[in-house]
Amino acid sequence: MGDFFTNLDRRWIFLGMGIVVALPMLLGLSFPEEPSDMVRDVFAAVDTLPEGSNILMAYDYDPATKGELEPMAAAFTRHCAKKKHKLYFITLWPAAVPMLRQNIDILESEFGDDYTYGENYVNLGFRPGNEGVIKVVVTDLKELYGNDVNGQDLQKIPMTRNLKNIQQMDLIVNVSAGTPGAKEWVQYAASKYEIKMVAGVTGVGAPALYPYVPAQLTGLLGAIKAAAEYEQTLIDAYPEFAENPATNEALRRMGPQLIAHIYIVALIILGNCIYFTDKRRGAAR
Amino acid sequence: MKRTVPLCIAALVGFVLILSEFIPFAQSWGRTAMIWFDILAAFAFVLGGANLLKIHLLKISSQRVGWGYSVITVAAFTITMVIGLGKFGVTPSESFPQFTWSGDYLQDGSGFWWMYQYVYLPLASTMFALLAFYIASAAFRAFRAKNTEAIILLVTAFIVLLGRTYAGIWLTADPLAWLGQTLYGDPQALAMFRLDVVVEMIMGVFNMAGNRAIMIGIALGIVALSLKVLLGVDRSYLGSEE
Amino acid sequence: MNRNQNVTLIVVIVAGVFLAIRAATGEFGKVYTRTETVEFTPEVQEQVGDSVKPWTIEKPVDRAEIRDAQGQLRADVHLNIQRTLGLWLAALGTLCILSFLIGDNVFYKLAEAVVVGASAAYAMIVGFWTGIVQNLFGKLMPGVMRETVLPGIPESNTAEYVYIIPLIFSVMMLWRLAPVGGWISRWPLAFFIGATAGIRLVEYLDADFVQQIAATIIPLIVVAADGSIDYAASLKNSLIVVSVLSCLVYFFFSFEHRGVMGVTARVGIWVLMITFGAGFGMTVMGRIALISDRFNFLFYEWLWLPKPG
Amino acid sequence: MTRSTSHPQSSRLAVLAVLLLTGSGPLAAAPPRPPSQVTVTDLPNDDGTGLVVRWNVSPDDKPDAQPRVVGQYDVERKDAADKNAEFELIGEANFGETSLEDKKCERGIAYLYRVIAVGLDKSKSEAAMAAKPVTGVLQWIDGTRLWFGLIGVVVCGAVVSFIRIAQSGRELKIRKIAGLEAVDEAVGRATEMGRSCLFVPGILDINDMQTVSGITVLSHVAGLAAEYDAQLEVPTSRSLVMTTARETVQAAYLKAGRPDAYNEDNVYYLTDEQFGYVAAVTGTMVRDEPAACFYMGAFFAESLILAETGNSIGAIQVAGTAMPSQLPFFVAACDYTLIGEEFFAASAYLSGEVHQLGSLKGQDVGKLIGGGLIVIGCLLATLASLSAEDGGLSGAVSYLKDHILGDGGLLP
Repeated sequence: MGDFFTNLDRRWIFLGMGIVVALPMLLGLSFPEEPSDMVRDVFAAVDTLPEGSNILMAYDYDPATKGELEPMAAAFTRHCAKKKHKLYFITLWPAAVPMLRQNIDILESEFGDDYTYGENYVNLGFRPGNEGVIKVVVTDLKELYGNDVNGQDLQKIPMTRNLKNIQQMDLIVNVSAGTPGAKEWVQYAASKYEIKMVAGVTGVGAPALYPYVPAQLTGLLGAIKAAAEYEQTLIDAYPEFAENPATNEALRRMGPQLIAHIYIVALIILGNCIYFTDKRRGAAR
Repeated sequence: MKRTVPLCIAALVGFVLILSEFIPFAQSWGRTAMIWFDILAAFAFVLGGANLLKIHLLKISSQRVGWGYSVITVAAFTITMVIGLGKFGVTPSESFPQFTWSGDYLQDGSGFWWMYQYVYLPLASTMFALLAFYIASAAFRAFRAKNTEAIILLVTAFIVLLGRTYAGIWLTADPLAWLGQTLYGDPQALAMFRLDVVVEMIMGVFNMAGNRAIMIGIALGIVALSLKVLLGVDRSYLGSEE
Repeated sequence: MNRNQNVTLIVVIVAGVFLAIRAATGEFGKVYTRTETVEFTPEVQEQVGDSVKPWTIEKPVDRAEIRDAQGQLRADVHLNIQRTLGLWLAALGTLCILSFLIGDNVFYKLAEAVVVGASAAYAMIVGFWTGIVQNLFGKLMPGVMRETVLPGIPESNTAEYVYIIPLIFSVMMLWRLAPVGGWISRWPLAFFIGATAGIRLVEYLDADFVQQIAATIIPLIVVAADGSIDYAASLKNSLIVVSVLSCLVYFFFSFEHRGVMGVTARVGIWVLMITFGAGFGMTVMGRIALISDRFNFLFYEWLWLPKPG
Repeated sequence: MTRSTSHPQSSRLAVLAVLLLTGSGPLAAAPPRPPSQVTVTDLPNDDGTGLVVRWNVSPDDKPDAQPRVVGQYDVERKDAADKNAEFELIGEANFGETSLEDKKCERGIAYLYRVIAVGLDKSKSEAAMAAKPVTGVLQWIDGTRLWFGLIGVVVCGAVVSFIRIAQSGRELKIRKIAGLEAVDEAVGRATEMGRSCLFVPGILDINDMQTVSGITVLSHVAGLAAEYDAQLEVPTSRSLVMTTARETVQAAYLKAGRPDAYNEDNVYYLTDEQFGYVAAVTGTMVRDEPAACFYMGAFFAESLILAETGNSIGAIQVAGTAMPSQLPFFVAACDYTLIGEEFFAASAYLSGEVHQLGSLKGQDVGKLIGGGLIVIGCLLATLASLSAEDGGLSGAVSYLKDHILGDGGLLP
């Protein structure tokens, strides 16, 4: 039993995996997306807010998960910017500081006319303390955030002058790769103070957050698929985004994704067939 | 001193924080405790770094197997630290041009940014990308439908894997519409069996329910554990020596 | 020569040939930037004076905008050596890590050693500038900080001496590294553990226990507005309630799984298996997205292959 | 504004009037009319630092007005006792909103508030003043949290009581855990085949609950191995875990009466690095081909690499972890898996430690309460949904959901 498995060099399987991802990518294989109800709910949460609402952009992800979450974060940023919301960027992950910058670059390069630093968006940056940070900023932001990333006093920035705490937010948009992240934002802020919140999370983290939807968490985007659907919804609602190739980053990745999923399913089925054939042969002997 | 004081500190701060949830007057105490907590958390990063340095320096000095790699680790650590502390390549903040040190430590184009962008980011993200390859090989060699439970698990996984891509729609949408049309005269009659719809059902009903039960269990576990820590029943965090 | 060496050799040759072809067919692996002068907007103009000269920063230029229609490098664009070196380092590092797939090797171990050191130092520096400098030093000695790294601190802020307590705790915590008296680090540790236990006890009980029960209280038979029974919603609600309860029974340790309890626990384990199946699928999906991202980097940022579509 | 401009001779005035009447947008220089009825009340259930300001919207603030006249409301306050105090802005509310919570008051100070409607062009209306100054009131107990506090006391009380009962020496029964039989069987089969057992205690340090539980299971496995005279290998990824594991295994061998069979070198430390560790462990697995592999502790992404290798050498694999993201892989690849709490329960069962057993029982009480509330709640909700009229049933359901399980306070 199992001879075949021990004998087959698994580097062949690795090579296969590399090919099924690389080829569709190089060939530009892509598929249409039909947004699910959950994605529509998340989209509506951002879209139905009146222009100029306060949104906390809590982006908690790092290089290890950027492949999954970067397109999602960018889609959220573009959508909020399109709706001219006031954006407060914040993170609980040290490695996410450059990720905030990346999203602010989107604001500056694509929405520069509508977005002035300090009036329409502010970068609060990172503070150590994990859920301890949420616990404080939800009642008193300036105890921990005396200044923004440029060292500017929050009291002197127009949009933060009268900001006492994040209960004043109309929505929390969280992109989360793990702990601390969406779960902690729900527990310590959204659920407790009844602040509306949507989250975009990794495939690994998504299933465990479903129990919070919809009472404690308005909606949830799980993995690259949901990001692609969100991008599609965004392009359908605002066709001008179709001209910007950066807007369909996740859509582009669904090509390799589909082929790779089929590859994995095929491997499991094939593996089981060989295993059970071997086993039967072993039993017959 | 060595055990009683820590037990008292833990109990005091823990109960103050619990009380601050029910007694408005204690709210500000709870907030102060959390602010101190956050400052300690910053020092935890320093402790983490220093610990790593200590372990690798010990490894180098005792010339244990693989000490050469420890030299690399120490070098990478030191270079990153010096560049970050010294704010190399950081220009002053635009609001305070007269203060040379006022710029953001992670400014685009600075030395620390360079270390992040070209060293930390590609290495860390590729490290995790390796997992996709391992999943492929495990798919072939490890995941066996050997009993009812495993069969349910794998079938659900297949449905999710296919239903969460266009394959789900492509495989089931048209056939089901045709079947619905033929059997009931309504192409939408069987739409609920479309893979993408089934996946939403699995995620929103069974997955949600299963995770909710797990969540309730974990919550009770955390409550019990926290209580034991605060009451001093569980002292494992104090270590076993002495 | 063993099999490992053969595989390595083949991979290296294929990669080398590919790189050579790529190099022969056009440029790649470079970073171009544009130099921009910073227009600073000082908060207090008088303090700045003439001694402060404007400085420049480098802005990356999109690949499509490097050259004009004639294929000539635009006048304001130039090759950025530092970032080009960085790009190559990043690409090599990526390949070093990927080489682990062929087998454990020196290059992988080198890259791993680098990432361990760099990531620890990175977190430490970020914690230092944000937590320690801004939230501790900024409160304890606002004057000194105002003159050096944090000029934004308002003049009205004075030293808050209560912050000496967390400072003492922090020193105690770092004392753990000292050869003697390491036990003192248990005090701040106890503070940390106690605070975590305190907030978790309340929030988990609220959000993950009470709120979850509240969310599960739903009618098993849903009556629509017109008085008819909504069968789909009723089925969904019933499935949710039965699933949650049966899983709870599975995780109930006071009774043996016999009779009704046994059957219910059996249903519970099936629901859990569906849950895990969903988790399995979603995890696989997530992992694959990570390779797409790395290939994206190698193909388009480094090798400058043409982007389809 | 009246139609007083109907003087035929003044055409310029007429044009102006038309502009004023039709163009209420940017052309209209007139500021919006002020809001009315500004009232200030204490914010309930706080520490006396919060007040709620309410007002009626300005007559110019109409939801369908295009373009909008009122952009926002500025809420200002001053210390009523201080003669020289000026009004200062404390918050802004969007158009259409009628209240604002000011949580930045000082306890004991009476504040006077006013609300100003601000046009889109930043023009300000006259200020609408509150009738009288108001002081925040400190509440000693947060009334909205009473039911929640009660639930907390019951759950915590159950845990403490069961720990006390266990300490008093009464035996607490825990159901048989099927996974433990699988452990016994696996060790037995390894002995039959004359091959070794491998035990991996996770990759976290000894301060993690799961590692501790893993070590408890290790003690059991070591006892069996000593009894059957099977060889047991324990590679660890933390030096402290190695130390603890050595003590545990040695004690188990001693208890089984086979101290001579204990070999310290079989419990060893490899490396802290996740992938380095897993590479070394799988190397050992391929070389030694253990017949039984146990993975008990906290695992991350390495779980599937371990399970895959174990499968390829045909070993019996038993896993136990509370890592939700790794459970699917263990369940799919191993012969038996202790899932989450089951793993902790197994550890409590094996160790017999009073506080582990006691809290397990206490948690069971919590689950019983939760399950009971769900059953009662769902029955009530179903009956309420079937009985058409709004009677006592729906009242009971909403009391259960909004008061007992919500923040509605004690009184309905």
